[in-house]
Amino acid sequence: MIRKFASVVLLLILGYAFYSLVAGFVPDGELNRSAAYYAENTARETGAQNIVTAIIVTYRGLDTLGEVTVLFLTAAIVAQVLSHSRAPAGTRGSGFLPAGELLETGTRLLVPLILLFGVYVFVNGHLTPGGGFQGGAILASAMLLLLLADPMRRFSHRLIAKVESISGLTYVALGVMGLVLAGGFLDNRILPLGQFGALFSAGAIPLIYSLIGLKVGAEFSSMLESLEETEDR
Amino acid sequence: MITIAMTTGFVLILIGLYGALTNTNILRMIVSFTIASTGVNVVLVSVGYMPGRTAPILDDAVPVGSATTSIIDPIPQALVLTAIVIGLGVTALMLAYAYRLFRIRQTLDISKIVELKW
Amino acid sequence: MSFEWIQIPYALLTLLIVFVYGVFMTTIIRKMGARAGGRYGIRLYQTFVDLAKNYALRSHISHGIMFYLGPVFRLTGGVGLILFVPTIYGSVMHQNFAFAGDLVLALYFVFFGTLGMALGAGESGHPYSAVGITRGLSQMTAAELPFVLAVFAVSLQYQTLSITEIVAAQQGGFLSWTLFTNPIAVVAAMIGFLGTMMRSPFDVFLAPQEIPIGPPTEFHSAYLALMQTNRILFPIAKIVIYMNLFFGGATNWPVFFLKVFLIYLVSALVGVVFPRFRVEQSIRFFLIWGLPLGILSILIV
Amino acid sequence: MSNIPFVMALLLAVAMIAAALVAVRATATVGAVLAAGLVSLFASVMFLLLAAPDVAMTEAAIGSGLTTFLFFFVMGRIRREGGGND
Amino acid sequence: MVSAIFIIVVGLGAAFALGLLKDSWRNGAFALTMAALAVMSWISISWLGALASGAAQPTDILTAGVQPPFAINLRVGLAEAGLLSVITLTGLLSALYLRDALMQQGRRSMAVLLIAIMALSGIVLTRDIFNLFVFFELMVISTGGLVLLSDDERAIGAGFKYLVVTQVISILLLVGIIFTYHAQGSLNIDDFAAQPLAAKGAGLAFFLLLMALVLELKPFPANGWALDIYESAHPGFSAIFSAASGTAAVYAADKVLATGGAEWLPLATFIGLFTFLASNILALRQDNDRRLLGYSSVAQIGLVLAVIGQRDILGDQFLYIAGGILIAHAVAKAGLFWISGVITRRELTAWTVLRLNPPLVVAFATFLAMLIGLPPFPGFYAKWELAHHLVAEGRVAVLVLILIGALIEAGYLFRWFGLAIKREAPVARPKYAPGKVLVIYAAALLGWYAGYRWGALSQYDNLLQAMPLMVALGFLLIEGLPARIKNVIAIAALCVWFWLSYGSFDPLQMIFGVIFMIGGAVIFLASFHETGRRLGFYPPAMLMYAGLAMLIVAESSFAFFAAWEVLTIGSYFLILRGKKSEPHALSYLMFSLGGAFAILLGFALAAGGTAPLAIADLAQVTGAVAPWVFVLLAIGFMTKTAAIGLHIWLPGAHAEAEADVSPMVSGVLLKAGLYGMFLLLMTMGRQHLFGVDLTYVLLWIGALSALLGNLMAIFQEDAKRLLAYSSIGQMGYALFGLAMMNHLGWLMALMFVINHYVYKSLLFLSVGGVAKRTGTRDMYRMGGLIKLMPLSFIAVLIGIITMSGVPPLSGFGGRWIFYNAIMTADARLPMVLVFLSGPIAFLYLFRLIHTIFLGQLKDEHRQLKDAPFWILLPQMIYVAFLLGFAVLPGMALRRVDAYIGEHFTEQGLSWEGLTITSEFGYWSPVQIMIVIGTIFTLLFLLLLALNHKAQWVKQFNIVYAAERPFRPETTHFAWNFFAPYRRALGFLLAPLVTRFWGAITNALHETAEFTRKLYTGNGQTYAVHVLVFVVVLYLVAGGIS
Repeated sequence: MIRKFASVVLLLILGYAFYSLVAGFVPDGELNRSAAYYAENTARETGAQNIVTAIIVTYRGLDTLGEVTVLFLTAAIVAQVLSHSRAPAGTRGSGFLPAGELLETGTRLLVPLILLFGVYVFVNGHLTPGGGFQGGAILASAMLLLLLADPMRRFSHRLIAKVESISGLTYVALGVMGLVLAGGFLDNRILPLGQFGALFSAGAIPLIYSLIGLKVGAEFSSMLESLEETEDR
Repeated sequence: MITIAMTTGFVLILIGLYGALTNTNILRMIVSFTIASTGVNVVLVSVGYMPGRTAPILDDAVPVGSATTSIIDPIPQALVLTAIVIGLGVTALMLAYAYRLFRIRQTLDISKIVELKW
Repeated sequence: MSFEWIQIPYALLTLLIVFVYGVFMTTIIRKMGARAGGRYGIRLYQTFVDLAKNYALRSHISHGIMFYLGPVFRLTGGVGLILFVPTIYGSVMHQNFAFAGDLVLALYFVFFGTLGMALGAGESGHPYSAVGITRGLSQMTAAELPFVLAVFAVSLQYQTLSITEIVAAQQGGFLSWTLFTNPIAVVAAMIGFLGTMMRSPFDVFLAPQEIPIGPPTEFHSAYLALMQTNRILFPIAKIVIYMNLFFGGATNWPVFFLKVFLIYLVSALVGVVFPRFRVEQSIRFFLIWGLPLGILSILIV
Repeated sequence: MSNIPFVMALLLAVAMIAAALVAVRATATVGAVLAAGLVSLFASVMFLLLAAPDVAMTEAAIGSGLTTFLFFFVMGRIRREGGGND
Repeated sequence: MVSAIFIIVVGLGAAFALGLLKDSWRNGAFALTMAALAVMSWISISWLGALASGAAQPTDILTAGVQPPFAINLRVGLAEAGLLSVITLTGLLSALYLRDALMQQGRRSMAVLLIAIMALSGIVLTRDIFNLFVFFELMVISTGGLVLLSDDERAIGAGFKYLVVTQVISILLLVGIIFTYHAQGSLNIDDFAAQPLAAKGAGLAFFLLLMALVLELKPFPANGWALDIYESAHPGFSAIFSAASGTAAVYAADKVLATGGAEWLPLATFIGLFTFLASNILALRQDNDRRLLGYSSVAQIGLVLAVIGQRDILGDQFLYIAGGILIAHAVAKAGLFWISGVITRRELTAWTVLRLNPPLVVAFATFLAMLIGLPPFPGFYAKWELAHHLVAEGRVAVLVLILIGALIEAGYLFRWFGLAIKREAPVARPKYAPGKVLVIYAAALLGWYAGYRWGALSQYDNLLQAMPLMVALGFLLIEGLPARIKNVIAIAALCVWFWLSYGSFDPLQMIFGVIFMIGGAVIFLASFHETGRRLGFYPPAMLMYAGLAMLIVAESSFAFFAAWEVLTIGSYFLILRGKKSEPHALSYLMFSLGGAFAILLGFALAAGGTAPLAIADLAQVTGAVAPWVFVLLAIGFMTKTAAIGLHIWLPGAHAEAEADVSPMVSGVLLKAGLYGMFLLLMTMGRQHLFGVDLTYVLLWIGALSALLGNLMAIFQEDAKRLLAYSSIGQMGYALFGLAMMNHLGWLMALMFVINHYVYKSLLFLSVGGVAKRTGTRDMYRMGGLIKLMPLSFIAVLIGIITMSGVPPLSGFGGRWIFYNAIMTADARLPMVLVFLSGPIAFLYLFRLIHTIFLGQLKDEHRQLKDAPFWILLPQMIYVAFLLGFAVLPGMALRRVDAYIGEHFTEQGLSWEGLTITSEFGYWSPVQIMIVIGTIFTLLFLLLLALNHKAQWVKQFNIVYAAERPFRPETTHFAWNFFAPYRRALGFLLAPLVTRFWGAITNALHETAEFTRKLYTGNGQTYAVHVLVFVVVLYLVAGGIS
């Protein structure tokens, strides 16, 4: 009870601080200098239509590399945590959504479509909304569906791990290539920028985003799988 | 609009924190934290929003030349993307921990996990 | 001042005079004490007889080297004290070896005999010696305090540490004695004096005959003789210091005899009047009465 | 500026806060998780309104989708191992 | 030069590549991990080297080929390179250390470790605030993973609490970041500095940002989670968590703080100091080693934060100071955690097992010394510079708080060391994994190397190039030799050093030099009686002598202070060797360090911030600050001389030390304090504070020390304790003499310096020898030893005659000068106290000789022999010296007399022929000796003539006058020897001082006990603490807008 009261008081004061943030907030009338720079130069420098993508993959590529690493880490640790504590034998599957005939059939039909959609999302990341993360998540949802449909199903951890590692390594390697061939680490101009608006344009951005997509998909999958499966291998 | 979004974001943060501070069930704490981080994301995006402008995508509607005057700030969006993914990572990790804790202690009550103290 | 060989016979002469006078003094005081108690007292030459007897006795007993040397230390202390202090002011004959040191030497040399004695008695191994020693040392150190303070007050007063110069400063009528120029110091010193004279009421450690606890009990024959000799010399030596510091010193032997006698009498009188103190009582006595006076005397100089 | 987005935003805000309160105060954990997912879903709509389609997609896919499933998987494991109580 | 971004590339690449390996190829995976870490370390170190030597310039690393702030950029400067080296090396060594755990858990955990180190490097490198957040999250998550390496299941709970708290932190951080961004239009940290944030209404945003970063530093009280991790995580990881994570987080806070402008610095200072003090106090109550280390880590980081809070005044020295503290902390803490990993049990006493492996003890001591900032480690130089800067800018309060905290820290750390050294050790030597031990040694060596570098960087002489210190440390290398060979070398070293340096000494230095070096060598003669290897004796002993040697030649305040600390540490280790000396050594160290800090403060005040200050320039200190300088320095020196009030360490320390150590720490070491007092009074003279003449106060202190020291001595049953208390009294005399501020007073003090060295060494050696033979130091358990130990008896006899000042030995000379000196002094009351103490000294001295050597022999002692030859030899040398010095005091004192005459106008003594004359009296030692000798001989011959047939008779053959003792044991009257005195004066002995210091210690402990209840162990409560911390600071800062 005291804790609740104390929490309320604390949060009220914090809320006051937040309130003063909101109250003092004046929306920018025009883009600040960083944003303006991106608005003006993204197209020229990276050849990407989607400025957010350009920022994520190139200008703030280091963030994104870190982000991917976060997922990599989480996947590794979750696997680690759960491999420590295997569930008692015979109690497997989530037990939440009992798989039915319909689900299984639907799954067979849907999974290829979903995978394809995911790939589409990250390949077009530099042109349209969406990209590696969203695409990766979509890939993982295919995996999720498979898991739900057949909890007993085994996936190749090796495969997932390989996809994860190879895409990660390639990502890092591309970054280094930027350092060597172009202006700096993760510079996308190691490949020609191509024609603005085309699929194969914007230098290495589609490539990198695809790698991210694969990697994120693999990581999500491995995470889901670790949580779902009770035994490794 | 911005004010609504931002206020909502902050309220979500406060609600989330309140939940995290008062629910003793570990899973519930994690749930509360996801709410709080959703709130953070809302705040972040709303900071970047500028009334009357469009998304920062240079398609046919927004030619490169007029981008400066017609799109909103893309940076917060980029940041939020990162934040969301990281949030998921942390949530997954906490869930894994929660499960491990449960396996060891057979409880999800955080107030009972106090063997380390002082 | 420097040393000349002639001083040795002179010093021996002084010593002899003091010794003979001391014997008589001891006897007289004892006799007075007896009379005051309604007894007849000893004969005049009794002390001589006792001494001679003890010197003549032979002993085969020793408890070890310190036991053997204890009386020697003791008497060295007594004799040395006499010889380091000028006996008769202005007399070349009776200057003794005062040039070797000054008042400070006299103050500290007092401990020499005490230390040796205590060591000797300690080696005897008798527990009662140890008891006597601790009592004696405790009381003596407490009694020394007012004395030392008073002495220092005097040396501050005269701005010198040389006994001869202090005596010189008191010449010219008895009003220039310290007794009158600095009475508080004298009172303090006299309180200390009572304590160091090893007489009643401050003689519990000495083992007077009825309490068989104390160093002298352990010693016998020639050992005892040496100690008795010291008992005769030492009070005189102390009184000489008092006389020099507080009572104008003595310019010739008659004055010397008179003053020493009178000062000695003080302690005898007190001894007759007061019952014997326990040691912690006497420590408190010195600390409560002697010490503040001593401090006062130093402060007001 | 038209009023429609504004009203929508207001409605969304109310819905989100309500869902969040449910998530925090609900008695059943399952409900809480679902409510949290709902908050996320509403948020992604809000992001659309805020002209952030990328964020909206991500929030929908990751925030409300994957996260919710992660919760269910873990809760499932816990339930099976005897921690049925919420 | 390889770009620093490859630290990140290699770390990540290797982590990803690990996924390609088969899970069963663990050796390969481990090799890959190590290789990656090695490359990362190599890159960092090569940058550090290049930047430090000037071969490279600070470099910005661009990403995406775009200039900042539009793309993320990284920066390598000197600070970054240094911290990167710390981080990557910690990672490398910890990985080696964690080998077993990593191999067991497989490649995933190795990847996590790699990413952790990569993330920490990223935190250091990045100049982008959001990138910082990303790296922070990576750090958090990898921490969550590495916590799992622990065998301790509680670590899971700790990890979860950590995650809960970091969630709160990231919320604050993100909110802070976005609003900062909104105000700045940039995420680049360097842009912030260009435009102060508060001016743009972003104060609150910056506040939240700062709070989030500060919370990562685990500030008190929002740090329960960190402590739980420290306690339960694998020590190999805790090393990273403390050394590397702490370092990175501090740097992040510093980076951001640097942009915020000076108005944020007080906040950082406050948080830092509060954390430093509170955590150190809390650590007092810890008995779990890792949790204790955790508190210490938190405290140290708090200290660094406080230093960061001073960056506005530290200028160029900021890196040197903060870096010094940070690196010392990192190396030491990593090392300590690594050591804790080879120890199986968690209570502090379990560290006794280290004793079976002496090099580990050396490493342990090294780490502790680094933590506390003792010379010659970086923290020492940093502390020195920091003190001067703070004082220069008038931030004395900050400095005082820092010093108090450091003192408390030293308290619990060295208490721990004491436990480890003194408590009962297991018999069986445990098997240590060689890899782990190697890592620990590597850390220790790095620590020494860092010390060397910092010394080289300092504007002073490098302490690690100081000859005496090198020699002392050299003894560590020859510890394997037999004790006797080392002893020869030690004596030779002292003599050679004296021979090399005496030419430049002035008479004062000469006297102290002879006592320190030659005197030390003579005491070392006694050490020849020890056989075997005597591990752990020579290095500390020589360290102490090295400190003393450096002390007398010190010309600047820095050299003096360094020497002071060196001799303090050496003597502490030396004292600690005694059987039961654990608590006493600790209290010695506490008082000494407290004193040293007072000295530091004093010097800093005197220098006014412009170190170095020549000692001679103390004379130029004037104005309001001068008396305070005087007071501080005097307190510092008086802790060493154990003046009353600061004395409670001395009796135990001196009494419990070994037979040949007691004379070293008593006869020799105490003089260091007097030397300091000499210098102080010589340069600063009389100072007045609030109208009181401070030398007058000293006079009182000296007199009280003399009286009470002596009074306490007479009631001791323990012979060495008695001597120890007597030292207090003796030092009181010397202090009194000095404080008189006249020629003769100083001469007397010098006389005491010489005499006290000789007779106290002599007595401690004799008593030590006796105690060695009898197996007890209680006097009442001895008795009658004169026949069995005649030489010891003679030594004690001569010693006590000298000490009590009874003519004709040289002690009398001291008294004589004393009386002459006070003739001109105007302070009469304290003088009286000194008078009182004289006879009392006589009492305890008599007791010493009487109870040990006289009286009846105990049955169990009937077979004893005299003390060992080597213990007797120096005693006989002292006896010979005392006799010689008694006759010819002029041989030492004449030159000094003339030297002192340069400082005082009044006349000294005249030394004509064999007579010494002052304006008040005269003293002729030779004549006194002859007269007394003659009388004594004559009387002795007389007695011989009368009683020449006396033979030794057993004591029990005496006829008891009243009774015959029933049991011989009961007849030795020695217990409570001066009972009447106690009854009369006992009230003076109420242990007020002990109670006072005891009350302070208790209060601290109670505070700790009470406060640590804050840490309930509940993760939710910890989250509340975090919020409380933020909210309270928000309110304190007055609701920043």
